[in-house]
Amino acid sequence: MSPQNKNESLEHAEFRSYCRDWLSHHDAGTPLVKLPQSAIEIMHPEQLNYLRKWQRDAYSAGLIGCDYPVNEGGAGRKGCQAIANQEMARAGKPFLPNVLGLGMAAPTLHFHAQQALKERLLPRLFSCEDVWCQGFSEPGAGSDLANVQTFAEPKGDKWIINGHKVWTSLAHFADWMILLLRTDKSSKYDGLSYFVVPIKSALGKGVSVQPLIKITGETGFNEVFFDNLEISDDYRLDEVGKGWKVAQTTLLHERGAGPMVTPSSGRGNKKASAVGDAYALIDLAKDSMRDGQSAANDPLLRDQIMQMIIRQEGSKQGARRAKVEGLCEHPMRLPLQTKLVMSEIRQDNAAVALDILGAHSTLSINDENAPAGGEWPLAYMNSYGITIAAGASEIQRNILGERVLGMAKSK
Amino acid sequence: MSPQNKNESLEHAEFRSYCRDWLSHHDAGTPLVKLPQSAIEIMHPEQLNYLRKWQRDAYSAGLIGCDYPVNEGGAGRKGCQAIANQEMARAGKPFLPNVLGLGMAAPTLHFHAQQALKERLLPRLFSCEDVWCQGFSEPGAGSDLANVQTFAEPKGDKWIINGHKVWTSLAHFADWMILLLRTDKSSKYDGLSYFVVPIKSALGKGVSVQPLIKITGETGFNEVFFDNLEISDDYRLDEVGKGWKVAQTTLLHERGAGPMVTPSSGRGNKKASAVGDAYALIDLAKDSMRDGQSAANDPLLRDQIMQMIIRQEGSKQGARRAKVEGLCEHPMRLPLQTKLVMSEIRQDNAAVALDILGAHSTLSINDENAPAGGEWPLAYMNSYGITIAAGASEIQRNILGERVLGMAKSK
Amino acid sequence: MTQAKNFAFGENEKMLRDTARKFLQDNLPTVKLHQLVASDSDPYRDPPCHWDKNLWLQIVELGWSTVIVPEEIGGSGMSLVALCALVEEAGRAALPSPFIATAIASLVLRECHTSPANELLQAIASGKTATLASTPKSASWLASDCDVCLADGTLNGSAYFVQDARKVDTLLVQCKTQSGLALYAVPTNSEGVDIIADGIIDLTRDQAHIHLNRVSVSDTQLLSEQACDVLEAAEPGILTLVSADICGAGEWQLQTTVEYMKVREQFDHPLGYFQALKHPLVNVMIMIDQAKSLTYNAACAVDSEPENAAKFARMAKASASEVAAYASNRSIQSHGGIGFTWECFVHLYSKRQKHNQVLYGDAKYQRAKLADLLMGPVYR
Amino acid sequence: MTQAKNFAFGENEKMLRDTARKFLQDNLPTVKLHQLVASDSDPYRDPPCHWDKNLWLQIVELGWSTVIVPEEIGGSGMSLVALCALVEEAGRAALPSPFIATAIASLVLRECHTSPANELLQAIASGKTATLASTPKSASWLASDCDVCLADGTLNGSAYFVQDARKVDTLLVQCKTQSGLALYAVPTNSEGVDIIADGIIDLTRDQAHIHLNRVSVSDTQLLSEQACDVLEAAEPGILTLVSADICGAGEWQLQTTVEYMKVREQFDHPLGYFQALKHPLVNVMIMIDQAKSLTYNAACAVDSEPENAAKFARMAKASASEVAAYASNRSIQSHGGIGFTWECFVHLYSKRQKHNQVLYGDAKYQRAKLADLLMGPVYR
Repeated sequence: MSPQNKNESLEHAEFRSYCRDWLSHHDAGTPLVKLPQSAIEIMHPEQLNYLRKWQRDAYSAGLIGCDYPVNEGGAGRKGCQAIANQEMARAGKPFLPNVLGLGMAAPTLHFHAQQALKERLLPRLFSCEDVWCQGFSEPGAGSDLANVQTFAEPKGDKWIINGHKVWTSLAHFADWMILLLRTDKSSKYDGLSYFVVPIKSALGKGVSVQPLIKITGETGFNEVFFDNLEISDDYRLDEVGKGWKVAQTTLLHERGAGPMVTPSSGRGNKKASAVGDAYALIDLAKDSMRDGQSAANDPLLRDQIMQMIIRQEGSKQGARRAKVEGLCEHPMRLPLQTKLVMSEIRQDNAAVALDILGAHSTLSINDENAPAGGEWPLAYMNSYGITIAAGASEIQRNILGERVLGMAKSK
Repeated sequence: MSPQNKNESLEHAEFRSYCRDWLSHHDAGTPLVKLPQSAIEIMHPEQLNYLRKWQRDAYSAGLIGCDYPVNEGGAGRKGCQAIANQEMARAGKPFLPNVLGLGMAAPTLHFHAQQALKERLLPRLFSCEDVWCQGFSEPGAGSDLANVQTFAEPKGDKWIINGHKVWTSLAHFADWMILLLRTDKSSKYDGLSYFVVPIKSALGKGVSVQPLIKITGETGFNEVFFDNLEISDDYRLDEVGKGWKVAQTTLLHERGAGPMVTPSSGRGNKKASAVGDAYALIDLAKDSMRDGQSAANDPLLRDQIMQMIIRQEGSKQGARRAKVEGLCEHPMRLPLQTKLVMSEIRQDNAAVALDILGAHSTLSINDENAPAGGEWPLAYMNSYGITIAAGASEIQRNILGERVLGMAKSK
Repeated sequence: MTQAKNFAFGENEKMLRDTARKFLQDNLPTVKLHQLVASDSDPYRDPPCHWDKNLWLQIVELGWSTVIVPEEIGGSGMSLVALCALVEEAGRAALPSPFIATAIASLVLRECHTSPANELLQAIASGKTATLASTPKSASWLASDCDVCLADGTLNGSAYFVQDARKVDTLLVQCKTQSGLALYAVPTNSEGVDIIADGIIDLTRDQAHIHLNRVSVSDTQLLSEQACDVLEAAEPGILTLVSADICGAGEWQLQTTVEYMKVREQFDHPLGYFQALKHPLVNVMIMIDQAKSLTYNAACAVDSEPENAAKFARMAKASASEVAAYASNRSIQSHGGIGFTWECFVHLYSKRQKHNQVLYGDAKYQRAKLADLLMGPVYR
Repeated sequence: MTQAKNFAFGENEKMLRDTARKFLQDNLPTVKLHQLVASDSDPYRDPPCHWDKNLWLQIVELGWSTVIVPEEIGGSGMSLVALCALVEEAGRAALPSPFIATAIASLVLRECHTSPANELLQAIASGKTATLASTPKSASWLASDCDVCLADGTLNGSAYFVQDARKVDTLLVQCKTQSGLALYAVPTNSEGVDIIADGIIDLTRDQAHIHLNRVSVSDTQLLSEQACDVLEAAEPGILTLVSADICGAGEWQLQTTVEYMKVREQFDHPLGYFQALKHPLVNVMIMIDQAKSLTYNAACAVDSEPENAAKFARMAKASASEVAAYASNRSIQSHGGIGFTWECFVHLYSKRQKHNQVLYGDAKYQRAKLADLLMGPVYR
């Protein structure tokens, strides 16, 4: 099979060949520690260091950030990130660790930051020299994100920050944070402003990070406390009071619906890769027994597996159709579904896997006899992270019902 | 098998024996016309006349209204209606036609009417000499029932009624109507009053009835228009402005959660009886083919049928448990579920039947080759009547979430 | 990696589709459709067959029948993707016509590769209509099952679940022969052909079972001697077209219900304010989008990835059949009391969808066949 | 018509249950449970076995172990309905203890009708604990399947999915013999018994697989020579008890989540205002009520309608397994970000429920077996 997609432009075809060639010669090496299922579950520095090297190499080779302008650390290409992503996944490379930087901070900086700030921060973000995290949610501002109370008070050309962010993945490793702050208490939406903050250098000097433990027992997300942290006004994006607008750029990209394609890679090892993929359920069924025979022979499980494969294929073909304007009723209709659909498919894939496993689904990752290393029950529990975070499924349905279908706002 | 239930009192056991004996000797005769699936689908006077005779006979024998006081036309018994109902159903007798009278008007009169009015109206209601209908819903007051706008203006000791009621089943046959009216436009809930109205005698004199056609093509419910209808204040139940309170009695009984047990009988013929019963799906599957073999061999259909049988049995056992205070967390928790659960089971039973029928589910009651006479597709369509009427399922879930679980009112 | 870019849905396909949409909006608004098919509400009526023949003649002039007929025999030689887009519009309008039956017949005919089949395709391109008559009484959708036999040059037996039989000129009758299964073209007005209308729920089409009693056929009517192969080859396209009809009808159900959510108020709010109504409609949208993406993918596969066509078509019809059930459920329930009346248009679409849902196999059937393809058959 | 009135749940049963509820509320509030079982969150920890032995001794004093043991051998001779109510409370408290495993062992023992079985029942009534060790590696729940063999007076082989194995004194080991299947009482500290803890998701119980290597047994340990019949007779009761545990835990999940819906505000309203959260919790309630009604019905049938016990117990466990899945889903999702943390108590119950969901067969399994009872087996 030629590496070229039908109808692909020459430039794209050449870039694809280049990626494939580089990937076939580059070896990410074997990690010395077990890797987690995704970047937001990174617990140990050894995991991060291994993945960071991989991201730096891929960036050096031009596979990351390639659609960004050259002076922002990119390669000034168009439509190439999607190709690089396909090839990195195809090559079975590990995932990229700086996901919040690549998926949220980078596009937000690109669209809203001063030129000097972009030039300073983006190359280090792409190379993973700086790890990024996101300071949006607060104890009282989850689904109701605009209720953010962490306050930035002006003081000359500085801001003094006080407050408390939660569920901040990767904060324990992060150098920088994107931060949604209240600068005016008299107006809910117009009282917000958006900053980037060098968090690691401020640890113990106005910033403290405390790990939270997930239901799986894994760490990976945190509470971040601000106690009179002073930052420069240079770190503000867009105007004071425009924070909600800037945050929309972040959220749109977080939901996979933004104009910049997020760099992404594979999942490294086969076992972890299978978790989350509906087609992997077929092999799981073939390896499992149910009521005295192969689970792959159980008509109910077959039906459930087909349901998942159909939903997953439907989502994949939806991404393809989203590019064909003539086959879309509304330009944001498919893009705004991405996060909701993907997160629910991932959860339901895991639930079907547990059905296939039957009594063996009681076995956890700390059991040496657990089928597939116990990764499926772990994936099931972790799936609530994605149906809750970044706008819970309930909020996503509000957004779709209101912005796409035009029904009345539910609040 | 003895007719006595374990632990049944002697009085109840004797009454059960009496019912069984009377029913075994009484013959309801063969209807000269095809009967509909339930009373609210009665379209033709011949259907009504046949059923009316059966109700009159059963009332004369003491099987209907037996828990009501003697001076209200009852037998002054306690807990006997449930026994009569069981025995009438067991004997496969036709259904009772005056359902809205028996299930809604009678308990409302019993709890809220002046003694004279009860004594005058209830015996004729039980015997089906008077057919009753319900005037609650309006075009602008469906789920939001308290938004009723049909207005009663006082004029001496009379009231002048103007307005428009809809979805009134049996209005085309009804002699009397229970009627929720607005008597004060300045207060939503406290501006309502409750009346009973001799509707048939007023036809053409302030009342007109226009049939509506259902999605099935059947008639049976109507629009009722009031144009300066004058009625006596004697027909008011409870005080002016207490209509919402009185209506709660009606609605509670409509949902099967009221203190008075509604008289009910069987369903007359086997075919119509099967429709709505989950156990009937087993025979339907045995009589149907799917993908070249008996549908009863299809594991997915078997699973669906079992789901329905389990839900139906769960509902039946719930009625049994509702009587055991020690096994209930909240006294209204099971009673208030009845309407929601029964209507959704009925709808889903029909949906599973259509799945079993496969391509044959395209055939309607006007096709002589339709399996089971096409009654299942008809039942499926009619099932929306019950998930929409009498408080749509969405409203029932609000009620349960608010009144039983105590969550905040959704409006 | 061999998938066509943009589902091969280019400017030509878009123009064809947009013209069709406008034509149907102008000529068959739902209020007119309701007058056409729902004037008699009596549930015990004789099975009606309401359609607008004049509208059909205009559709023929617009060239819909020619889309997948090769250019060399009088067609426009476009793709199944293009035809799919037209059928989606037919579904959106709940169009009563011989269009879809004839399109399905065309899919079968183009797999025959015989002179009689090409001649019939040519006739279809110039306005003739046809329908497939191959299903046995058991409603088995397997291409190998049929209840008609050929003996002594005559066809005897019956075909069931024949779509729009009273609107078409020609039946494509599958029959058992001594050497296998054959397919014959039989004019509906042939001696010995008895078309018995089914009483069906759907008001926007007709369905019949057909008895053939000593119907003489000649070699000029022999479309194929490999009927089983032909029908199996055509099946992915057939499933795709029914899926497209469902997607179009589903979109009408969604948009119509959403509009009602905006205008109907209860408790001082438009109904769409209430998440109990809003969120299920979002789910309907997601399901339609999934089915639509899979449908165009399947059409595209029939056109250019035949090795994947069966798999993708099963996915499309499985997904679409779920849409047919759920969009119908929500459209009625969300309309409340109004939705339960004959005068409200939603029942027209619900009934068409319930028919579509089971036609050529429901969701569970498609998934079982898909599992056989992806997992291998069940071994016991 | 032979059903017991009021599920035979009278004043005695109510008092027993109410006392149990209060005892557990006082002695094992959820905060204390969390300290007991969730102090070590490391997902790679060695399988722990946390329980409060002192609490268990108090439970023994309360007489829970004696409930279904006949009076003549030292029990209180109450009904399965009474035991069911206790297990429901154990589920509501997510109690880590050998109580349910021992109750299940009692159900098995009372079907044996042998002296060794009666002696062990008597010992249980005075505080001894036991668990069933009969499941093979494949996790087949059929009573006829096991991976242990008896030869030369010794047991060899393995038993899997043994519940609370590290908390009990005695194993009820099923084994193949030359003449069929037998059941032996094997003290956990016997020579040759190797209990290997499973790493499990559930923090409120332990599970193990057990290797038996030349474990000598004598006739005084022979509980039954008809193990298959015994286990089949006990199965309805076993399913009923697990269902009761699920109902109790489900009620905790419902009430805890509903309370959060009342106190947590977003968009200026308590979360319970939003139908997207409220209505699914109503569905949880309806499902719990269905499962609970079916569970007491099944318990009642075991007590007084043995001919219906298997049928009703399948219904109960099928219904309860759905509760286990859905109540867990909603309790986590409705709690939002908080619900995803280790410090929020909902994960304790979700994990117990996921274990309950599959134990002795999930909903689909129960429905398949129920269909065999109600429809006959599948003929091919």
